[in-house]
Amino acid sequence: MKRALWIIITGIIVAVLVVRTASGNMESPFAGIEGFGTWFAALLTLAIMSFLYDDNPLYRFAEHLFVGVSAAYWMVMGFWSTLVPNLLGKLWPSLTAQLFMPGLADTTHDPLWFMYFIPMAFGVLLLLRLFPKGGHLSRWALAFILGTTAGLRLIAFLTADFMGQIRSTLKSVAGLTPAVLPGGSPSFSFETMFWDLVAVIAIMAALCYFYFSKEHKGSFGAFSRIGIWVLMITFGAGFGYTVMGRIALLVGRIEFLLRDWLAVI
Amino acid sequence: MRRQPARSPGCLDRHCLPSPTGYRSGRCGGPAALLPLLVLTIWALAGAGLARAQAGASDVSAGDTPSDRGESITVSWEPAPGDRLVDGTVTGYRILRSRSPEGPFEAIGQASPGAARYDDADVENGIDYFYRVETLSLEGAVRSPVIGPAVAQAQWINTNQWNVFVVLVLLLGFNIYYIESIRAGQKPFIRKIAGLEAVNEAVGRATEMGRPILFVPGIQDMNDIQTVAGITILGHIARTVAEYDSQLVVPTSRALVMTTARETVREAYLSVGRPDSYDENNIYYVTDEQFGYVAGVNGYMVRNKPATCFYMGAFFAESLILAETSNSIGAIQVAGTAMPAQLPFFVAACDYTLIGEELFAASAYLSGEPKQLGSIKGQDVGKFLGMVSIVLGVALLTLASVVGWEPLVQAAEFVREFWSTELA
Amino acid sequence: MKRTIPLAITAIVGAVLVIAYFIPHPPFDGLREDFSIFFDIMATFAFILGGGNLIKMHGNRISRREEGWFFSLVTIVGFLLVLLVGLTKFGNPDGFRGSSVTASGSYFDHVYEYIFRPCGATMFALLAFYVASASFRAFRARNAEASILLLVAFIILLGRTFVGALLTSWLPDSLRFLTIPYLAEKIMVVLNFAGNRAIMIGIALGIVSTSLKVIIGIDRSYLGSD
Amino acid sequence: MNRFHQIVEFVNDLDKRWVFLVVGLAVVTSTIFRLTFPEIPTPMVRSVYEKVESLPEGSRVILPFDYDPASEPELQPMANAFVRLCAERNLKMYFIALWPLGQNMVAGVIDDILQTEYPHLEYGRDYMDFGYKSGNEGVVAVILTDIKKLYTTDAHGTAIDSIPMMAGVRNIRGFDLILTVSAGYPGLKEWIQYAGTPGNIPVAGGCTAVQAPLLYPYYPDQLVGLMGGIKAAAEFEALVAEAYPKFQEDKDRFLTALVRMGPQTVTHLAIIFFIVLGNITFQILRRKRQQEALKR
Repeated sequence: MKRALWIIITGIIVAVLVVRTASGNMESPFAGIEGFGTWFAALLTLAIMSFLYDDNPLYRFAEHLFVGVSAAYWMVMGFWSTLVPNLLGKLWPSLTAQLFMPGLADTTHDPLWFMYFIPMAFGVLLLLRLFPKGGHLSRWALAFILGTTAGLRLIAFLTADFMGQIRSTLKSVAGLTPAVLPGGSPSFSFETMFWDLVAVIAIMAALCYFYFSKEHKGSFGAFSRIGIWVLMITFGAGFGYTVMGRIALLVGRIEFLLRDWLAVI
Repeated sequence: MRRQPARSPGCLDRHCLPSPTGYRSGRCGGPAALLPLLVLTIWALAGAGLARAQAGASDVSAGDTPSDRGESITVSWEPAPGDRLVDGTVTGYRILRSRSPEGPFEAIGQASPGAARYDDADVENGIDYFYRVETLSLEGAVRSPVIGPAVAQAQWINTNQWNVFVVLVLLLGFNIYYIESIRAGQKPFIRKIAGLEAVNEAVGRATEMGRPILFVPGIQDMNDIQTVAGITILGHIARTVAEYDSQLVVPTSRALVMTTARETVREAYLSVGRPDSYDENNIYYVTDEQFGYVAGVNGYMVRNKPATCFYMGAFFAESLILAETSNSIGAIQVAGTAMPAQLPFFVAACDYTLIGEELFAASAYLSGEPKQLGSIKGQDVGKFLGMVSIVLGVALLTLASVVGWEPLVQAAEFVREFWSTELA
Repeated sequence: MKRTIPLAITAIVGAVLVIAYFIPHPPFDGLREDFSIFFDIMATFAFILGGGNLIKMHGNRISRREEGWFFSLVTIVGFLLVLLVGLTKFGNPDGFRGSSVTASGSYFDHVYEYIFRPCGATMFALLAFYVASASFRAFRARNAEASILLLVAFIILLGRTFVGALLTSWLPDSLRFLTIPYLAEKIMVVLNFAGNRAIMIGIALGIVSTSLKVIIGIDRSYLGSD
Repeated sequence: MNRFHQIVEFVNDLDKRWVFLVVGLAVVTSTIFRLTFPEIPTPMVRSVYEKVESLPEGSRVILPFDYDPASEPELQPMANAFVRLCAERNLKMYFIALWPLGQNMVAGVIDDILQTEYPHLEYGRDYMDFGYKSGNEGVVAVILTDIKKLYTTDAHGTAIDSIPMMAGVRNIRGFDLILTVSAGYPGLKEWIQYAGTPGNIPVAGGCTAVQAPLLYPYYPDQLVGLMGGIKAAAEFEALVAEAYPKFQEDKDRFLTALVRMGPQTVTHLAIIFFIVLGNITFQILRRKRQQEALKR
């Protein structure tokens, strides 16, 4: 029964598509690479959307195709945009220009070009794990990567996020807006003062929630409870605010199907 | 937002403009005391009319830009009298440069009205340069005398970043102090973290149900500390899983994460004496593409129905796709991420969420090494430092804006400058 | 010994990169940028491990005729074809050496346009459905915290539609602070900002501590065993 | 267990797929039928509209277009709506740009709107374009006192003195409104600081949704009204369409922001409906459970 229903629905859809295509209302899948591509893209779109109902062979096909294609896509991009210009181009510029990039104007070495043997050496070490005895050497590569990550992120987050965010919090909460003209007197607004004060208290409370080495009891516990509420407000607001952008994405896909493929709008 | 050309980023935009909404900075060479002076000048000139405004920039100087790799010379000047907010006549300053004092001078750049400084970043180290500043105004252009020679050179220490250095030393010092004190036998108190307690429970549940455990280490590479923290938590989960002898599956979005996760999990199985149960095929690479990865993980979830899903690491928009799919198969979900934008979705859709800093605390807590707890204590001291600064700074700034007493204003400004990190 | 060298590598690299932040003099001035590039290069090497693993895993499924082996075939064929087309710049308008691999009109570009992009965009668009189902399920007044989450999300959602303004438009101007648009704005600008700021400060401290542990060799689970 | 509670129970644990179906239908139908909704203008948007409406015919309005193609999707609808309303009201429009690419945006509205939809309006008599000048807020400060010191020609190279609508105009002090579309620095804030407040000229305008909060403090003292992002543009379009019904005929052309808000609004309402529904069933079931617990 269920199966018959599906067959009927599919049949109707196919019939409509055939009629619309035959009558020239929408592009034929055999009209060159663009026509075929649009049809293929539309069917992939529908296949992925069908996952909302349940897993099915169509989704499974789209998923496996997407995984294979995208893995290769990023590898190709990695080769052409990182390996060629940033490794081969630094170590052997003239050879790289000859082989891959005739556009490479400057075929001389950078002053510190030999540094690029470092990532190459570690890259090769990394691959040694493919051999039974090379496993522990590939850990040298991981050690290098972890050191790089730690060294870069430590400073980046210390300056931009820790110090930067504290710096942005440091504002007068007197509710005074400085005069526009030099010499004028500032204007006071209770509303501004109120909300500026709320902001500072909210930050302090939320920071207290993240305090780990003190038991959240008594007045400290009460304050950190306010911190939880601040976090909940933050999350509720973040959730609610993001919805609009997500719907816009869906509208984009629907418009693709209805306009570029079916040509009904 | 657009960055204005030919201005040193950060400094001029924020401080040196005679902005009506801000104080002038001490660091950029324009002490706060100049503001009243400027106001006075404007008052004085207002009556004098435009004839006086013919004068150009004064006190022009040029010298090596400090605390840099060289290849830059800073030209600074006192703005012309006609350079003011209301009824200003100055339209900008043109910087002229030559290799010899006699010229010829060529224009190398322009600064906006209100600017008092220009960084010439098109110079070579160790060569003499000479400068003139041409004040452009509605009344015509006025050139300053020749200034120079100025020579650019590289410095070994960036003194502009002294405050970053102080904060760094403080934070690292406290971290190491507490790590060492635990090594010496002290036991720190660490409050309950809800998501943490859930980890073992969730592993146990999967074992009871005889279904696999899915661990998603985020979609970022090993160059993100969140991934590192996630992998440390994976190590703990793998130890528990190995003890219970259940199945742990880790699909990764990056090859390096796969490699690191394999090392970590193998080590975990070894440490509980079950190296034979370890199967590296359960830790596999899917694809680097964000949504391709999600498609693959979603497929795994609906087909293999894991009883427990962990998400520990850096997540983007895929967070909710994963969480909703895994909810539909009835899995218990524990998430942990330091991506502020994705926390709302994990909090809404998962059973437990490690919020931001809790992820790092959890990774220290679950590592199984007591001395790692010292870093949690170190984090807390950092927070304390920040909170004290906020209270102190806000109080000072508020008082200063109400009272306007000069030493107070300067003290407040110092606190704010201390936390500023933009490279001058 | 097997652990000492990797620990030393991590410590030296990490410490040098931290110190390099304070040294503007060459060669330290560009070191942090250089090492970011080094990471990218090594990640590209790792692609060989990832791609090899992908082929091995799906190849096994095919050779063992496991359930769904046909789909594994789809993955492998897609993977190898795109790799071939991309690395050889097959069908590029200006040939192998002439143009960028993504030149429009190339086969690689077609793959992007007709497979990669629609699949990615549709996966992304599924979120529109999932935010709805998650809202339905999660925003319930179970306790104080959940009620706040619910209430705030509700106000913000309302504030994004005309209904929000409509509901409270009858309020006099003196009660403006109770209107939904006003509340929505203050929640976003004041409280959401404040909460995120606290979260970011905490995260930064967590990252500083974790990085330090990696550099001094306390956090080393990745190193495996001897 | 009566039938009512069975239904409540069913709705409470409603299969996600029903939710998906409702969302899908909402987006598809509102996209196909180009649904629009009566946006209720917020006070800040309404005061922008009312300010423009209140200007007598022939008033001088300066329209700084300080944005570029990157923010076009968000800002173009409101720029178009501003220009249409000014054209309908027969106001004299003076376009200017502080961003290099801003003058392309100006050229765009002149081509697409003024010359196409209002062919009776004449360049130089009803509207003109100063074009782009570098100098950021410096430009603003200068034209507050003397336009001709900076601009000897318009964007097309025509001498300022030979442009009819520049006759008798020395600076922008005498202008009736500054109506900006702004995506950052320099932009709305600079127009307030360097022209609006010192010159006592009313300033109104729009900016991206992200920036709006930074500009709120200027309202209402130094800023007549402020419009943030596409939602405010939709509200503005609703006001304009109400006063000039002819705009309702071709929604895709005249009411772009409203049309874009259509699927957004429907889906938001659907989500709100589900949240309310979920809480009602949740409370009913909770009460029932409490009662059962009492009985025991």
